[in-house]
Amino acid sequence: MADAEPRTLSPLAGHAAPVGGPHHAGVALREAAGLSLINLRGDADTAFGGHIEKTLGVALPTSPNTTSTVDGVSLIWLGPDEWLAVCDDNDSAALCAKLEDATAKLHHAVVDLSDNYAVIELSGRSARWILAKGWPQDLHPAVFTPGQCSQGMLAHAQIILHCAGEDAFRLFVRPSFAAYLWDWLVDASADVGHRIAAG
Amino acid sequence: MQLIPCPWCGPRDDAEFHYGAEAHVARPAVPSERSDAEWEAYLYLRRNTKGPFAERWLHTNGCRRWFNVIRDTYTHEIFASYKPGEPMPDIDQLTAKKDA
Amino acid sequence: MSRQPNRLPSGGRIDRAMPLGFRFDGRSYTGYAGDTLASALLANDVHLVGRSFKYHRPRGILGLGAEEPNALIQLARGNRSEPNLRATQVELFDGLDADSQNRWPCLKYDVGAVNSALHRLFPAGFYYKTFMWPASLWMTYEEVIRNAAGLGKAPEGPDPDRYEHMHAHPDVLIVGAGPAGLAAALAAGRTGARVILADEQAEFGGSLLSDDDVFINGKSGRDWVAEVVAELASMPAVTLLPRTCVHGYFDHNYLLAAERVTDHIGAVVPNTPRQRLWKIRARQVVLATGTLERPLVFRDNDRPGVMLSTAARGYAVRYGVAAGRRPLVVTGHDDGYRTALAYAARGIQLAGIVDLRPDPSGALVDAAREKGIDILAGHSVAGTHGGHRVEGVDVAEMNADGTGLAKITRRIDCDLVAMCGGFNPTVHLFSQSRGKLRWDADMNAFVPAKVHDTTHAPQRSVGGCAGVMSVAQSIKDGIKEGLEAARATGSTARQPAAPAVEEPGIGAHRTIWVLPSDKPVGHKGKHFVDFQNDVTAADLNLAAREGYRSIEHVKRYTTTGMGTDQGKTSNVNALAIVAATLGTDIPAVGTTTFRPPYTPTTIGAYGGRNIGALFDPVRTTAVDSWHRANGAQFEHVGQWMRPWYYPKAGETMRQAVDRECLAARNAVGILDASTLGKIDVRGKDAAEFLNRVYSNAWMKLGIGKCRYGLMLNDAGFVMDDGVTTRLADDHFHMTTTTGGAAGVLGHLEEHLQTEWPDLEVYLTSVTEQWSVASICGAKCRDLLAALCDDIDLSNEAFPFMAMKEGTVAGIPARVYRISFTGELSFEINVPRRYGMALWEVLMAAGEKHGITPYGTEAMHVLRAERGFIIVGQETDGSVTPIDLGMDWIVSKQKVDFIGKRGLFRPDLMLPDRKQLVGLLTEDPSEVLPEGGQIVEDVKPAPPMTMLGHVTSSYYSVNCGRSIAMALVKGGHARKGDTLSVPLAGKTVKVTVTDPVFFDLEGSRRDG
Amino acid sequence: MDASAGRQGPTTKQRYSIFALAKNALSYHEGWQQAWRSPEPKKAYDVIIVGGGGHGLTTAYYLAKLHGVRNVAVLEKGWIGGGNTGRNTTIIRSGYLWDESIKLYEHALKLWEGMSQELNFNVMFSQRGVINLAHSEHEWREMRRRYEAIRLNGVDIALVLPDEIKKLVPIINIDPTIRYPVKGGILQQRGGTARHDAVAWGYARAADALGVDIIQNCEVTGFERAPEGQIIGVQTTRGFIASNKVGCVPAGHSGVLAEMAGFMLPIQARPLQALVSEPIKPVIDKVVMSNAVHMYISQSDKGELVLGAGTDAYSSYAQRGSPNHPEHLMAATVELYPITSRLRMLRQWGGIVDTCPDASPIISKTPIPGLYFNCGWGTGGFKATPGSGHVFADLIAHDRPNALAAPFSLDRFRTGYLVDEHGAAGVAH
Repeated sequence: MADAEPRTLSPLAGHAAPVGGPHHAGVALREAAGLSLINLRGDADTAFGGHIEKTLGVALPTSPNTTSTVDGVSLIWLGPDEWLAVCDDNDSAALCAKLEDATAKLHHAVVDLSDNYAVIELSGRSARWILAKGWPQDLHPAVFTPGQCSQGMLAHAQIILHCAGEDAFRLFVRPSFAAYLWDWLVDASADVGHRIAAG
Repeated sequence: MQLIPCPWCGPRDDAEFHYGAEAHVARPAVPSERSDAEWEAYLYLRRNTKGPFAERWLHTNGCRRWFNVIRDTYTHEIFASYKPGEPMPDIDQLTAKKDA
Repeated sequence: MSRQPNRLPSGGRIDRAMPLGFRFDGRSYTGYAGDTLASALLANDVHLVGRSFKYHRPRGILGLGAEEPNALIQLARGNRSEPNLRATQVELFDGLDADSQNRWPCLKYDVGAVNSALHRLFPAGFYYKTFMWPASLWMTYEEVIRNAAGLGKAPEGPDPDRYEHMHAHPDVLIVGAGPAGLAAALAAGRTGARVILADEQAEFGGSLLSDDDVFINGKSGRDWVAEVVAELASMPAVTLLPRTCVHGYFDHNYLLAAERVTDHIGAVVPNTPRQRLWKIRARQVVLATGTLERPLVFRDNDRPGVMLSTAARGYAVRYGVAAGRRPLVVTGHDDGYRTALAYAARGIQLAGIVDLRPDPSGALVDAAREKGIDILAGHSVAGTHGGHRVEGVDVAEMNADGTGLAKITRRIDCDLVAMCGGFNPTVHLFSQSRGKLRWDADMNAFVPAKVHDTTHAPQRSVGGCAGVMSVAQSIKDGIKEGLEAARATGSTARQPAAPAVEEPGIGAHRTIWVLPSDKPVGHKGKHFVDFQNDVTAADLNLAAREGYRSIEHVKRYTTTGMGTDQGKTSNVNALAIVAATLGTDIPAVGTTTFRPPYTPTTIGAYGGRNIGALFDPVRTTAVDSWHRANGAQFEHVGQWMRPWYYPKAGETMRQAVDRECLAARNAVGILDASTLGKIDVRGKDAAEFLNRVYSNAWMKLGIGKCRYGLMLNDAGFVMDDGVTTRLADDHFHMTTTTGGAAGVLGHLEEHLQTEWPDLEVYLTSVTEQWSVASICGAKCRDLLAALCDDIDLSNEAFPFMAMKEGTVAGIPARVYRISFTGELSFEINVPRRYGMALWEVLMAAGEKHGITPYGTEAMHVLRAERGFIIVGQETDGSVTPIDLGMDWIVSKQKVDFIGKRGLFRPDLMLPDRKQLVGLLTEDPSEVLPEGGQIVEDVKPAPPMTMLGHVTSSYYSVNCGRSIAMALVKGGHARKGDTLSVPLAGKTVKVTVTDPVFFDLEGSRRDG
Repeated sequence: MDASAGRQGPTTKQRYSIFALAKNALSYHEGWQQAWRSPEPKKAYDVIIVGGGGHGLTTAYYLAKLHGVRNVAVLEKGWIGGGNTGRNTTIIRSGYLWDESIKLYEHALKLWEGMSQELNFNVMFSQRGVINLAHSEHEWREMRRRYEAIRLNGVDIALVLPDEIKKLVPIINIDPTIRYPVKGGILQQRGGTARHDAVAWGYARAADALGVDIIQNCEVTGFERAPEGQIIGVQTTRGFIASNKVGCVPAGHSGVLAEMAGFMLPIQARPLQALVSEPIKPVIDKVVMSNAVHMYISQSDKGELVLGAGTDAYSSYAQRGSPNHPEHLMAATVELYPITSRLRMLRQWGGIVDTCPDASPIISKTPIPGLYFNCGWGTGGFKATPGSGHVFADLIAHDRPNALAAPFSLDRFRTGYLVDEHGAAGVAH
């Protein structure tokens, strides 16, 4: 029997290193570990949305490729009946249970995917520039604005891209692609320089 | 690179999609009652229209939804995009409006 | 240091304060910043720069830019060497080192020139008529042909440079920064629209850089360019891309452009790509790609020193280089006079102007006369003299219709022939976008007629590429169309005023496609049409005569237009000559298709960073670093990297796999099974859904119970398999094969969304949520028991094909009692973050039980010992469950499931289909090669009738012998038979058996 | 010239040879005959072949040569050889997986071996050898299966390991640590390339000499049938032409023609793209194909590297594809052949290929008596050219498939006996 709390490793543990880099770097990279990520399926035309909002305190975004965020909880639109809840709180099991309870009476799926994604935060004045090296969709600041999200291929990795701020992005990627994506981002930063922030 | 209009996500590069060939080919309700020739038709026989064509696309790298598109397979003009379950628009009407 | 004998004392857009040293064919020269290699060579009086493809004729510089067919050079050496670059496009840098190509031993004395002497034997298409006898010698002939062809040389090793990609989404993309493009950019830019202005040249300005007789708002054209560029550069929404060739125009306004970022520097700039491939999705496109001048076709028009008129002018005006000291202009067009006047203005005496027109008139003609230039009206050039440089031409007055000479020829000495055969709008991109062209009989050229798709690919052509030859009109049109393009994207602004332009007026021109001479075409000398590929007017005539009538046939038969210039100077001349031979008009012969790229584009630029480590992602599991640290050899399975086996020091693969296989049965084996696909199936119809997608029954599966399922496609063939577990009444956890995961999810979603939208089922991929350690073997229950106190692991409480939730070493886990080895086995699923911790704790706790990590190879052996199939190995898309002997998993009760109807097609019910059996070799140590073919009758030599093939074959240490699985025609009825596997060099006899070799009763799964 | 060409009957062709070249040189090459006539269509023919590509022209040639059917017209809507014949990457091999395919393609390969001499037209068939690479254990296993199947069919094939491959193809990267390392391959030395246009021209010239009318710029717009269903002719842009036997060989457009005739085919029309580099001095002697990275490469006699990949995944008749395909192809090329990075793409193009669900062709009678189809060759049609025409001529002449053609009849989609060649077709369809 192990008495100590079992060791956990984030998808990029040991890879998102070394922390540091020049301050004038065009971008900063960071692995955001320990978030609760919960996939939600349901019919937005029913009471589903209301239940989710009551539970999470965030309205379900129904416009494609938008998100809503309140106090550390974001809901990311993934499809007409699919969302990803992203919470800073790392007790995903408890959150899932609450969501299950709230939606129990409706056709729904609440699936804990906290380990099914690696999350990379990319920020800095050159963030859009280096993303545009591999992202075919329009990243112009007037077009892809804070609060928007989109899914697609960044180079050879399928990601969810969440514009979290003017020059700040969250990239959600399957853990098995995370090392590739990280390496790609570092490589793409060659001309602007990068800095790695602590996870 | 064509822009395929996903009814939800809007126009995106065709590379984001998976192609599903002819639209509105339903799987027979009671397959055991279908003859070998009918089953062959369901499995393999598809229209190959050169011109405006109702076809299926899947937004693989986006919202993962199947939908239908009226696209000219020769000119690559796109006339309509609609969700599964919605009726097929009148192709003649669509293309006529364009010509007018 | 040389002294640049042809450099004019002043003028040109070169920086005389910045001399640059360079080498050509080993000799050192000096040029200036702002030169191209071509202008610098001409400044140094180097006219002979290459040899032609077929005849190895001496060739000089014909053009000024992308159209150049002759002056192809090899730049640099070693891994940075680059063949076939046009000297006219290579910007000079200090230390540039270039060589001529396609000559041996040297440019001046080229042995290949013997071809020129034998030229009569090499008409168009001569290959097709000879080298056929004896047949056995063709490969020898071909070797000679191959070595003779090919222009420059590939670099010697991998490219040390970096290439990048960039996506852009401008409102308006403007291609070409001549007067029309600049005006369009200015108009669009002032609206605030997002604008990209790209030009293939280093400097914006287009023709205005080469003309000294155009004045805009009272200033020189070049000053206007500078002003416009400065204003554009100040606009934040405008991106200026010089040195960027927009070379591909694809569907829906998707264009590709290649930016040469550092090529002109000639040195490596750290962290900077050498080239950048722009992928541009533009809402509106304005094409302002200008024109390309046509050469004239006359006898021996290929001597070094014979040059396009605008090129000769460009060298003088833009680069301050006299391309000749005694130039002769040959023209049917007023524009040729501008070249003559440009040289005259620089104090160079003209040898004369040969004008095809009998009665030239107009301001330019008057100006030339004023300068005292000799004008030979209604004359033809009947031939040229010279060797490595043109020395003179024969001229004579033509008859009235220009088909023959009216008088005998006389010679005029000259060292430069500047020829102007008119202008072709550069319609390449327009045509690539599938726009329709129209033959303009006034201009004698193809011009844009109809945009292909104004809804999805709205575009406009302005300036020269639209057939507009005047600068004033080009700027006017540029402003109008640039503004309209921007407005179409929603920007609003007023139209800027057009500037006042003074430029020479251009009168009517005369086009003669082949200048007449004293002998018929083909009888004396050569009238070159395609300079690079050595295609002459006689070759074109021959092709037409032999029945190659479509222009595509002519092109392919003669190779005209197939060189690295893709016919920029030759295509229209060739069309016209073929039309004349066939007695038809040019549009009837057709125009050839313009295909991307507009100019050759570096392959590495397309590769970008998607090479090497970034070529394709390698997917790894949470335990990957442990596998690496412990010496695993890996196998690629789809994109995944899976441990294949873990050799200890000195072990062969076979020894390692034997050790792993023994341990997995007799002690404890541990496998990283995380890569299996996992799908969460949720909803009240989940069981019904599974019932439809699997061949067996699912409605009655108990909660917490697992079931193996086979998934078929609707043709009846096996597509995937896996174990699915019921977590709740409306909730299942499905697993798929590693390679099939994405395909299965797609297959299921397709049916849910398009066939059965009424079913209440949601599917969510959870493949990577879970890290899976699969432990098996005699001691695995003891091992797990030591780490898990909240699950009763006894057979009674936790039977085979059940799942329990609990904790393992304090980690929340789902434990599945399922087995792919036939051994007692637990698959422990934990959230991925705990994957490594679980693995390490199992390894530590298992040490006393002899825990042994095993890889995919041992897994394959272990499952084969028990006769379990692997989809994709025992199946190949043509195999049914019945073929596999798995009738038991095909429900007879269910009315329908995906694949059921397919199974009842005639060929799927035949008794002698290929069926899965076991094979045992006579010699137990003999391991059949997988893929070995099975025959009944061994013949002394192939061909032999084959019954099937070995799908899996291993040495099984647990069985103490080799085992194999095979698909054999009518195999189920052949059990006990002896068949043969004929291999190269020997034949192995095998006995057909059941495909189960170990633990025949299946008792070991309960421990 | 045009007017007389229509009336002029087939003539004995001038022999092509070095001596003929020398002789004609004396008369400035003005004495060469037309390679084939441009006749006006007659009112009726014994057989009409729809489609003047390689397969259609060979069909007509073998009908005339082997079956005595000389009253044949080949109707081509554009110019002969202008479809996939002139747009492919010219690879020839017979190393497929299933016996049925190996036999058919080997039949073709044998015809290739004597083609230049038979036609008196040098098609530059160059048996420089074709290598198929395996890049994973799984692929290597599949390749060994193919190797054994090809070998036991009596067809030349050799297994080659990475260091042997490196010797044969010095520019290949066999570093075992790359993403798709070369695990091994199979070499068919008799495989190679040919000059694609010459195949169309050579067969056109030879068929013309046997009396076949090759009619260009003549598009079929409809099929005419007798009340009882039998085909009686075709409507064309140049009027009605009668025949009781019509063979359709319309690569790319087979689905369209079938619909015109009133039935559907198990076919999808897909763009297939290819590209060439600028010509360089010889760097690669073999043809090398790689399924895993979706690329194949050879070097033409002119020195161009010829690169191909799989089809685009959507239906199109536009003879163009998405630029992301060539992009991936070039990345793969740099990955496997690093010296190509600084070379430059000269030209890219697209064709339309008919793809079948099993990546095998259709050589078959149809629901309409007298109407025959030869299509569905996907990315592999060029290599089959002479064999395809040979067996199709036999089918049309006898109204029943011979043993080589029988497995490729339309019936298989109903009965379920598919000849699944996805693995061996070279690239993904």
